[in-house]
Amino acid sequence: MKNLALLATLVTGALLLYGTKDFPAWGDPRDPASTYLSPYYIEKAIEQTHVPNIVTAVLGDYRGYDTMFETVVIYCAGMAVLSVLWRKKEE
Amino acid sequence: MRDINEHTAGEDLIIKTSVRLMVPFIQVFGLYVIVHGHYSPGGGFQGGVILGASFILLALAFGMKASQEYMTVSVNAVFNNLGPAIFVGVGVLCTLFGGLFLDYSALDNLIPLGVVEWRSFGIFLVEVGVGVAVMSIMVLLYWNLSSGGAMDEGL
Amino acid sequence: MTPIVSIWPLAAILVSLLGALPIILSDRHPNLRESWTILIALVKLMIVASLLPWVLEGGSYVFTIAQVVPGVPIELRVDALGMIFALVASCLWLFTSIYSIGYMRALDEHAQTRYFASFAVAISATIGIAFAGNLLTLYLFYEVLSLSTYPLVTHKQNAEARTSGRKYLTYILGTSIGLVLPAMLITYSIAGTLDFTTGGILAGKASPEILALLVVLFLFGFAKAGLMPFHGWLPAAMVAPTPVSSFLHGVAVVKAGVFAIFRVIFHILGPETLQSADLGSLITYIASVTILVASLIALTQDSMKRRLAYSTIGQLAYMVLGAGMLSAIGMLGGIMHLAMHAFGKITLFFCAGAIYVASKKKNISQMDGLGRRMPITYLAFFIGSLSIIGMPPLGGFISKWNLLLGAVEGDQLVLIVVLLVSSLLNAAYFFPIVYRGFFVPATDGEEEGIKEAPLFCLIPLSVTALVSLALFFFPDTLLRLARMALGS
Amino acid sequence: MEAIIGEVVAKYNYWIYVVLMMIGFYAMIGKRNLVKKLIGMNIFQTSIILFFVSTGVKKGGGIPIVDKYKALASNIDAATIVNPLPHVLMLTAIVVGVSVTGVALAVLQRIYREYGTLEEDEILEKLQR
Amino acid sequence: MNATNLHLFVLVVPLLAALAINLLGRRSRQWIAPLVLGSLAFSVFGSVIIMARVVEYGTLRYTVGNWQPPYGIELVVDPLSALMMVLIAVVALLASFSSLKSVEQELPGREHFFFTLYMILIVGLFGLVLTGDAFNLYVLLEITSITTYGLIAMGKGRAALSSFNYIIMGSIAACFYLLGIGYIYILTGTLNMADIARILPTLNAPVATATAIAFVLVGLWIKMAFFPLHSWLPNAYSQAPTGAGTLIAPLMTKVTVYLMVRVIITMYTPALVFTHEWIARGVVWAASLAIICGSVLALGQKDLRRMLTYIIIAEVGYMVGGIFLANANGLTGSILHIVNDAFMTLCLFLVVAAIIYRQGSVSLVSLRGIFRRMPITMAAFTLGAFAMIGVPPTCGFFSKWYLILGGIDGGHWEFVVALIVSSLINAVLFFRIIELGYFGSLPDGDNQEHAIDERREAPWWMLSPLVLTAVILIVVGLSTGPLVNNVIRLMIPVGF
Repeated sequence: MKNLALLATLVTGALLLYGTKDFPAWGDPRDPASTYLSPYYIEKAIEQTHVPNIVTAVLGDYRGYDTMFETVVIYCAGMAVLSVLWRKKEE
Repeated sequence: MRDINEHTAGEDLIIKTSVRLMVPFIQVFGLYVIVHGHYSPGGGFQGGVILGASFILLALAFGMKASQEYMTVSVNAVFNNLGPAIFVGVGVLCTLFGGLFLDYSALDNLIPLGVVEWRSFGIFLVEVGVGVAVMSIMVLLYWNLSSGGAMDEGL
Repeated sequence: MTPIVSIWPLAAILVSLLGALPIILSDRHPNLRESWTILIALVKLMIVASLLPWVLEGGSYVFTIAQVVPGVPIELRVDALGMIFALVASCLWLFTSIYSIGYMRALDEHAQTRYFASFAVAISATIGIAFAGNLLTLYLFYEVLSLSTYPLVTHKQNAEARTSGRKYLTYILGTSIGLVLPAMLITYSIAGTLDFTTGGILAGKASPEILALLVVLFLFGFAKAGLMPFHGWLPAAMVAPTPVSSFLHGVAVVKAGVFAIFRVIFHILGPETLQSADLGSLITYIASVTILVASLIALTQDSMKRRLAYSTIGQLAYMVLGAGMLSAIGMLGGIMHLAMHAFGKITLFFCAGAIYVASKKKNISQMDGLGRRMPITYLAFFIGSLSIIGMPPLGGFISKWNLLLGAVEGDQLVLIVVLLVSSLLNAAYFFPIVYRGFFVPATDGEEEGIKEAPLFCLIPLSVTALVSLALFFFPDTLLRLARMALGS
Repeated sequence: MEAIIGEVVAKYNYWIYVVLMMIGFYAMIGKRNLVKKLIGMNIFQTSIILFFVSTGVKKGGGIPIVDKYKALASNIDAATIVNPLPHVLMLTAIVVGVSVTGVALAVLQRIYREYGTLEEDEILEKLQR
Repeated sequence: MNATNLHLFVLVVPLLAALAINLLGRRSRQWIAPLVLGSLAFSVFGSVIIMARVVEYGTLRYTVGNWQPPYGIELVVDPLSALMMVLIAVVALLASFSSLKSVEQELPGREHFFFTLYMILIVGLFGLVLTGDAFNLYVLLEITSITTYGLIAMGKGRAALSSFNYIIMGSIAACFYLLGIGYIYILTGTLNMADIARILPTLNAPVATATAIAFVLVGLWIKMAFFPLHSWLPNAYSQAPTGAGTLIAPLMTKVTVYLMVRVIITMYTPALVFTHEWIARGVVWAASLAIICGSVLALGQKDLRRMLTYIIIAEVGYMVGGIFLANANGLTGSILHIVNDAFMTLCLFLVVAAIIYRQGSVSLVSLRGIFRRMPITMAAFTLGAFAMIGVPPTCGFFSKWYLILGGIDGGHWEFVVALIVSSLINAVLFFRIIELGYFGSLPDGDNQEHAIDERREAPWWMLSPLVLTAVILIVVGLSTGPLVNNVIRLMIPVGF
């Protein structure tokens, strides 16, 4: 069991590392992640939303739909905990 | 009941006093983090968590009952639902005023402030919603987990 | 001639399917319930008969129920071959319903409502098989028939019924899912269609090996035809009430299997295709083995119904044999035998049931001298057995004669021998019954109470006996239909 | 050899997160104590958060908060500011992680109420009986 | 409210209803039923309209917050997702009728919690089929997971333990998915599915792409309990409260399969996924194993509900295998089977709910003579059983038809054999139960003491959706042709 788990872990880790082979070097300003979408946010966010904190702008507006469900997630967590731990009120 | 509280809760004078001193500042700070999220690191979650933490601190120091005098269970329940409701409600409001879902600029038809200003303000509104939800849920989680669902004394 | 689009074929199916509802609803009132049954049977017969003239003129009706798979709708088509089966089935259902009223009441069986309702569903499935326009539709109704007969087979609901019900489903469902379904899909993926078309849909598309595989899958897949080694369910199913055995396991179900095999050989694989791949002999040999073995086993059976069951297995193999000859005359014989045997065998089963109702006797060894007590029944039995054996002046003669001609024409000596020997065997397992009935005196005076079965039983069996007599003198319509079915 | 070393050095962030991930993953599937499984889950999620945030990094990039009026006057050079999108995503991921942990803790309390232990083996043998 | 937002309202109305249920349900449970049924009825109505419009005008694209994709989050309603919306809405509505009754019996005092989670689960499912954004999909996946954890853990006895195992497996699944998305993001810099599909083929990064695909697929496989990763499902589904089972069992695995279709077709193009023929072949083999093992394990079960959960595992094998046959018939079969299997499972689980409501247990022994006690329920059960076996004209037959055809086209005979064998095993499984219920306790039977043979049919709240579902089974079966031609065919990519 333990060995199996260890094997699975090692395989997963090896796969993930092998997968990084094709990645650009870390922090390279020319990698797709920082050249495709983010410039738009950085340049346009402020004039489009007047929110200097770009993270807040993206969080609240561009990806507001995500944030909404994020709120729902934590709401679910609360309700789930309530319903799981619920017990008849004795006394 | 009370005496159990006295014994379970930290009856140490230092803890009680320091908590009593700190809580107001913590709460003000939490509000600041929510409101100032546009201009500095922060926003609904961060502020909500800080606010929640203040109540948890009360519960730790004075016992759960005491904290429930500051925020009663029913108020907490209302807050739980209020948070998401604000967020979704803003989204629905946008559609009602002819925009797409969560398109705050549409609210300009409600109160003309200027499209971009409304975007900024809409973000603020939803952040408040998030803050309320996170705060109340954090408190709720603490109450339940620490008391095994009984929601009375606990730690 | 272009086929006419008409809803009547569907109506012929639905009348008994929906008819099951009033039967169930009139659970509390037996008379009402049975009058419903008779009424539905009459209506169905009338509808089917009303379709006959146009078919006799060489026309056909089509009706598409639903588009399901590209190129293969759920479609009904009434042509000559289907017409024969539908006529026989719906006509005999009328007699059977009358008979079962007498039988079920005489033995006051339980759950008669369920009995009549599932009977109605079964018959509509049978008509559906007869009128199916392509293999998928046929398969659909074939499955419905298998499932709707389960409650009938297990009617008694005792341990014996349960085991034979299991056997029944294992054979029928197992083969249809395990053998027919893949065969059908292979055919579809080769031909792109499953419509029944004269000359088959696989001409020049499949290699002989594939064809041989398909033949085997289909022959054994349609296990209702009872080809050995997939015959075991039929004797087991004899625990059912006699009307069920007589109609379903003398006519509808088993003939459905044979009919499906006909459809496949004539309209899917195609005689010429099989001829060119030289697979006819494969079919005929499988059939001949079944014929001989079944007849031999029948000789050893003492229980009346089991003996009839094994004789049925043998006779079914005759029809497959005829189809397997792949010559016009042989196939004609096969089709004719489907009708002739139906009338003959149902008569025999009716008689067996009548004897059971009158004397509670199941085994042949106990039936000494009964013929004197119930002469009509025994006369009918005699006629029926003659027809099965294939003696003039009875319907069975015509079909067997054609089969023999087919064998001679194809100068296949083996088949000629098989046919003659098995006819002798038929005689050998039928005549003793009649002989015991009339000439062996009853052992002791315990026969006193016994008299003829109630009229409800007596009338149908005498009628069917007369019909199989009449079919010898007026077989024209059937012959004509059969010839048209073969497209000659 | 140099190539490999260069590769590793250029992407050591990935190595760190993978090691963390493996620790968490092993704890999740290998440990028999339910709480340890839960802790492993948290480590796993943290490693993923690290991974994402590290993808946002740009050499010489500043924080994604800028002076509003300067920005409106003259638009900003994207290369001087780190990629904000991963941060946004990870805010969501963090909340999700917290929620799952909360539910899991509640379920653990139920289990403890039920069996009086959190060792998987003991629970299983209780179930055998 | 103009119709452009209608598909979002299909999702938002149940969400608001969930909040309302939580608030008002505390006061009195009178509020719960109208809120649940009303909002779900609205969803059915709305999704049907959406379906009609999509079939008429083609795919409908919508950007939340009016930001052009890929900058904003895009919602895509193509024929497939419209179909799934209708499916989810209908199944949820039917299931909720029976859930309302069984929850009232099983979880008194907790109904408002239960139905809050219940509605949000439905919301999450709607969101999953709507979204066109890879990360949004992750968030929604977690919503459905968390609600499911909660719902399952509300059950009695072992439920908590099963739920915890599910939490661990579910989190692993979600994390794997997130890792895959992260790799994709590093490579392409975008999260919008259509955008990813556009950029990915232009890259020259085979290894990273393969890793990303692998992790996303494995994550989804864990969530759908694909064969070697199925261990969590039977306990979780069979110990959940009955009311939860009727919703979760039909929808969760099916929607996850839909996600896999979506990811393979829309996000990574099939060309990328099926580059290595041996991988596809391996997956089909695994699927065949899944089918066989699922069916065989089902044979060993003593309890109807556990038996059904193993059948679900086998059915997952059907769908995954059909997709990885990588030909048109197989894909058609899988998508068709998503719909059919949802209804079949719903039918059978509604039966389970009805029986449990009346006699508290569905262990095979307790089903003796059930036909006499609950004839209508068992009639519906028989129909559902026929659909599972694949008897025409019930819908189960036709999806099996396409799947086997796909197997023949692709030359995957192991898959064909597996399908046929599993049909046979299903026949055995279900006729074993039908026999028990039909013959009752025979004279040779062991237990004489249970002689409760008077009719005690379930209340109509549970009976009417059951009968309706049974009818749907046949209606869907007969309308296979239109379904395939008007909806599913449009989803088959040109490469096939």
